[in-house]
Amino acid sequence: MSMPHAAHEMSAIMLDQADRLFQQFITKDALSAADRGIWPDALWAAVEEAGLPLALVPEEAGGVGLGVGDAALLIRRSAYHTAPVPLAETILANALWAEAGGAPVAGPVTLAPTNARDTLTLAPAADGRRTLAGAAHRVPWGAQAGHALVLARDEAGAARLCLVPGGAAASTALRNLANEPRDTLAFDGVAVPEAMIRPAPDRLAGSLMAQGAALRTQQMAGAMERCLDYALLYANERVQFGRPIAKFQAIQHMLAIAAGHLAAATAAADSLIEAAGTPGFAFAAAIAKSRAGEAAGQMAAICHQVHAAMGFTREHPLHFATRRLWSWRDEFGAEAFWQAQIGRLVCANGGEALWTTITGEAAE
Amino acid sequence: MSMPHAAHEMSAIMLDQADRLFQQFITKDALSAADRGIWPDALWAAVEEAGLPLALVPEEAGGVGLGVGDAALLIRRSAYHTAPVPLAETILANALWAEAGGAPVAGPVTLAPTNARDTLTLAPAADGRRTLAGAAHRVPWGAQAGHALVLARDEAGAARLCLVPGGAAASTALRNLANEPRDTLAFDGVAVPEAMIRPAPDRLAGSLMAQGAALRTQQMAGAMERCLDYALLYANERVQFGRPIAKFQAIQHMLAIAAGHLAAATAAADSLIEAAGTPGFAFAAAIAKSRAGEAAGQMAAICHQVHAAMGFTREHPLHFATRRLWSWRDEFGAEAFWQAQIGRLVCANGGEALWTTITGEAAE
Amino acid sequence: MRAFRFEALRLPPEAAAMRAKVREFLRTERARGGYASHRTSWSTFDPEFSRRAGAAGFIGLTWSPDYGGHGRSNLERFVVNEEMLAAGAPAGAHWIADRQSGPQIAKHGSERAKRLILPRIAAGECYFGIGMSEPDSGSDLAAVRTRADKVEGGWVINGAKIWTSNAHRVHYIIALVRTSPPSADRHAGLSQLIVDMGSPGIEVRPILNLAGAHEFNEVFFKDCFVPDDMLLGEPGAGWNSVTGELAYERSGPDRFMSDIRVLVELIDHVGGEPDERQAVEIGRLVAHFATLRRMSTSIAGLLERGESPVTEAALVKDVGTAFERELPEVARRLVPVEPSPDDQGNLFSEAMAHVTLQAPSFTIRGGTPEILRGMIARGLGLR
Amino acid sequence: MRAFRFEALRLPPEAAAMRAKVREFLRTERARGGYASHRTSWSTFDPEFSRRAGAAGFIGLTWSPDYGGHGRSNLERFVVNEEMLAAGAPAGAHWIADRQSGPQIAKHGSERAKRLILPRIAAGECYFGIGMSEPDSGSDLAAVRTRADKVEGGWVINGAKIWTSNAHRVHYIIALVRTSPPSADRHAGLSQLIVDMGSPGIEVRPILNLAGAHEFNEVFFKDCFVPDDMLLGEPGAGWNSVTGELAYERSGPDRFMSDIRVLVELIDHVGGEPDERQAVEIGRLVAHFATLRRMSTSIAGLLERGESPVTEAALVKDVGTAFERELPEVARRLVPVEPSPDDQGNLFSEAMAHVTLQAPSFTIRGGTPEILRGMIARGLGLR
Repeated sequence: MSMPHAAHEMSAIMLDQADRLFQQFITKDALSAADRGIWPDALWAAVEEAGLPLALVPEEAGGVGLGVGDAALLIRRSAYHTAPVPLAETILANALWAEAGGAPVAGPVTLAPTNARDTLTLAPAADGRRTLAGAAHRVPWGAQAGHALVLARDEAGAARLCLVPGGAAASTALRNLANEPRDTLAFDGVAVPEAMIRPAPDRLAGSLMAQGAALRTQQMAGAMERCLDYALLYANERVQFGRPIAKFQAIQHMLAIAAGHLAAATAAADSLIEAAGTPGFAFAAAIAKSRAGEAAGQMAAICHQVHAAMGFTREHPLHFATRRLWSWRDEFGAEAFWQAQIGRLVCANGGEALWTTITGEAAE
Repeated sequence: MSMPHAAHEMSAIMLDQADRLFQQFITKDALSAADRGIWPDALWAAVEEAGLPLALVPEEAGGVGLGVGDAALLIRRSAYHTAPVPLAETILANALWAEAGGAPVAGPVTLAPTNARDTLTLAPAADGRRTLAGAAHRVPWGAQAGHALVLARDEAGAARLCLVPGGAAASTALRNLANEPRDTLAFDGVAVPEAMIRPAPDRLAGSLMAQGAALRTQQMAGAMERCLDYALLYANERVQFGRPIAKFQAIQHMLAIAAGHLAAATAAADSLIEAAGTPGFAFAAAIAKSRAGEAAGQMAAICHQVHAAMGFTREHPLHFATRRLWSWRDEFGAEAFWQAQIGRLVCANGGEALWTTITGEAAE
Repeated sequence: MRAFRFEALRLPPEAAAMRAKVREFLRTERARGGYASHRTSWSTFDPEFSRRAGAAGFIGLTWSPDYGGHGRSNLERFVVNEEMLAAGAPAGAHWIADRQSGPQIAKHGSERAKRLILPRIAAGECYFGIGMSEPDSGSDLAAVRTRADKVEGGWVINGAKIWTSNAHRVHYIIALVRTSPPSADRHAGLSQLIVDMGSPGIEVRPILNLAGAHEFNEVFFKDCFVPDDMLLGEPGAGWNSVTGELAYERSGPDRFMSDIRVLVELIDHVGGEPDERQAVEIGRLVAHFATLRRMSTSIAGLLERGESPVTEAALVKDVGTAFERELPEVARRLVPVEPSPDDQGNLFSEAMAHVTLQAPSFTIRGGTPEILRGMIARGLGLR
Repeated sequence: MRAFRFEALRLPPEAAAMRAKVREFLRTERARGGYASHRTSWSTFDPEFSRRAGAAGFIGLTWSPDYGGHGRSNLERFVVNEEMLAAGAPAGAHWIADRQSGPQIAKHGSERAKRLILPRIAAGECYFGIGMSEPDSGSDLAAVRTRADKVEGGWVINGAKIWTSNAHRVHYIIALVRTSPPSADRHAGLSQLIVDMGSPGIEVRPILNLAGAHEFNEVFFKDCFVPDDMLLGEPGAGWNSVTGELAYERSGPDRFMSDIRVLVELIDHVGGEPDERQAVEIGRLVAHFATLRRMSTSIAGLLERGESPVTEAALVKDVGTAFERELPEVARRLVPVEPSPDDQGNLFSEAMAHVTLQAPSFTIRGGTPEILRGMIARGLGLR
């Protein structure tokens, strides 16, 4: 990021504080409890106390007013610590709602829809309110979130954001592989007051997919870093055949390959920071989510192989990171979903246009 | 193969003799000359003298009457030695022609068409002869072979085999990556006497693709074995950082993986021996060609990596084997061609039928 | 190098008959709701199923009828195993006893051990675990420190084992123990003892796996007595029989069919008219699967003839594990899926959830890729 | 571990101007039939092209105008390089001199060497080769045995180098030689000398590559004299500058764009309406390519700021090589092709033929994967 030196310093302090907060509250017990479906009250209270959910809400709107880059790093750190809360979703929801002119709300906020198959619609107004129709699947903490920010089409086909209180939609519980709640919310007949409906920012282009993909990319970069840290630690400590396994060439090569995957995922995640707010964002998100998703699967596989049986236990915390990687790579569009979009675009443009697409000139 | 003990012995002797013949005549000079397009007269004369082209022609038809298994191993050995002659094609052509009732011919015989896009047709008879129409691409040694065995459709749509003398069709020279001739033959207007036209054996099901794929599978298994032999030899001889590179774990792992590919390709090639003449042959050929083709690419890559710069030279004979692997895997249908056929079949049959397809019960 | 040979195995008629018989049994099992294929596998522990399989004569096939066996060939046994795997049968309770422990006892056990144990295994009533790894040894089995001291009438074990599957619910484990002090020959002085899990001096502590399931255990021995006739073979010869045992278990179809139900569900999910991508990638998986099965059957034939194709067996395991690992990764590229353990009714999603969480274990059991590739390298003359 | 950082690099306006300029140059080159992209790459040796590139000001960009350079930033140089690669320009004659030898001379060379050589490199008239490997060393550069003995006014070289690209047609090579006997520190006593290939005592023997092309050579030195002022840096400090040089060359776009024309031809061959399989797989390749370019530009920014991201550079090379290797393998699965060097008019087939035969070299140059992964492992604290 090209940011003034002072801002860079401040961001380092803020990240450091967040890191300490995560470290303090995301204990193994807290993670295990969350795994059993228990909402981590203390963690969320501390997160809210630190203002993290309002990271991207401008200061004049009552938020923290972080830059996109800092917010991205914050989300990455929360994923490094495998924070079992919808912090990333809440940061994005609050930012979008504020951008649409709404006032930020307290508590966790989730997003819907989270995949390309679900479409929600908004019926014409009556009595100063409108009703939603349709169901959203795999909504993060759908039943537990205080609010859901819902993207719906109105009768004119325009995209609207609706802020719906938790509990308004009937929910069916489901979990992803990390036991994070991914509930189905049935919005049919849910009434929304006009004040809670705002035109969706143009930059969404009528979909939360690219924005959600960007969140998951940042999270994957963070969780991958954690996996590699675990594996490096284990390799240096575990002794086999008389020496630390880190000294075996096969282990070194596996971890070097894993480092390549982390580097690629990090570069992909970093690229989203500069693309934020530009016309090239959706394309950048497609590149980043698919590249990081592929890297995530490889990283999880290699780190489990290095940990052997130890990493296959509930006791070792590796799985908190790897189960999230296995889940996140599929959410908001798996690799193939985004790759197909990239492929169709570059094929439509022809071979000679590839290079300007890569340099970012074509999208601008 | 379940063959009587005595036959097994005989076959070992025969293969041993063929091995010695190949070793004697396929010198590096001979390979280099063939690479420059020079036909290896001495080698072919010896091959013919030993009766190898008639391996699969029954003794009563003037042939050698080998079993399918022995012929497969013979072809594998010829490929191990990277014999720069169309021996495999000639063995198959003579066998098919004999099966169709024709008399075997001397000299190299090639096959056409060799891919799924070319279709040749046979016009109705006039003056006791018929004329061919259509072009065949990538015909092995198309311009140099003494004859071409051509599969063509007659006016009734029936598949016929035609034995056409070399030079009858106009040829355009082309080479594959191993510099083996792969000529285009334009058959339009080529006249064929009725005596040289015979109904194609039913088991071909109107195509040479599966038979050709089986040849290339045997050849790939042979050439892969050669690659691995070169790599093992090199790894044990080449010293780096004070010890043979064979002692490095990374090299050992690469070669172990290569051995897995050879094992798979060999198993695939062996499976064609028992499938010969059964209704499951085309399916077995699809499995074998695609599996061996994938293994061939991996084997070539690993062996080049082990040989490093040395293997990238013209001087080291590794490339005679690897350039053939890169060519053969694409000929008579690359992996994707056959995999698509397998995939469509198993999907049409549904998941529960997969297992009986694998055990061979579905095809019988 | 001598090329590998994977000669055709023409299964004898009695194997075909056995195949029909086991299929009928499994059909009945599924019809009665005995199990759901997409959720179970050969590591699913289900004593009820095992008892019925034993009663139907599918366990201990190759052993002598004198010991409750059925005197059948290895090839019939092979057919029963692969049919169980193809059907996703929950054979985990008896699997180790049938595949590994029973054959060891039949070969190296005392007369009393054979009479006492083998008939109960064959009946599907007696289950085994493996006590090889230790906290500080892992892949390095020669580093075993659990020791058995000779006493009047038997041995007294002290030490600990780890990663013992099902130790909390099996009747016996076969423990690799040190019966004489470490010497220059790292592999000398090891022995195998059949330990009755009901003996005093044993404590079992669960190790939950990453999916939260209880499969593994730590097993602690404190002055645990094992009678003389529960020693397998000669004292000190344990290393050879352990490595033989590993070789034997490596080429079996359980080494590449653990998650084959994912392929079945994938095919059904895709339906009869796959797009080009689905056709090509499914075709590729089928080609790999068919070839592995071919390799495995060939080795079964070699074993039946008494040969011992150690390198080939390691190759099957190494290539097979790569296939098992790759299968769910390919599947998720062909069909969008967010696997969930709760996704009732979506068989593909459920199967993917189950397999994604199990996949890390595929490379562990039966020797890590490092160990296997080292063995293959030795077979290739590189070390 | 400190996470890797690949911060955004916003190219400065002068880099955009440079991009426009080099594109215009390359467009003109192609229009005049100067080269055919699908058949050429940065390893294609074409002195005519290099002279025109030099005349147009695209060589020696970062060097001082005092030595014929253009005083531009590393980022402008980066842009010129990537545009050359994207266009498949035949830049092989001047590539090594511009990327590697020139910068070394500018940094460590004597005043006379700089005045004599740099302006000619910048003019596209003077080419370089690399004399590092020896028949018995290969990746193990510290095992160098070619020796240079001090004599009046210079050094006398005896020994042999191997794998020197273009030794038969370059003007100089920079040779790594031993200037004092081997000692406990394997890396001590090595020096780099600029050797004029016109000097007496040099014999060049061709090594044809597997495609039959003459690129590599063996170079034999017999009492070959090199004047004092052709020594780079201090005597005995050669190891450090060599390893620095390798780090520098590792992160460049030539490490993942060697065969990028295959992707271009593939896209054109597939056409505007790809099937699902083609769209997904081409999309995947593009995602990899875009990410590698991002990594490479970030590192260019770090280098411009004077940092030395050795591990990150090795990662770019390792990930980049994997991409280069995989690209033609994926391409052939999407479009049936039997690559042939003679397949005139079928650009995809020709490009595939060229690249398939070149691919084995991708892992060799700039450090084998073994060496690179060892370096990365060191960066990760594993050794």
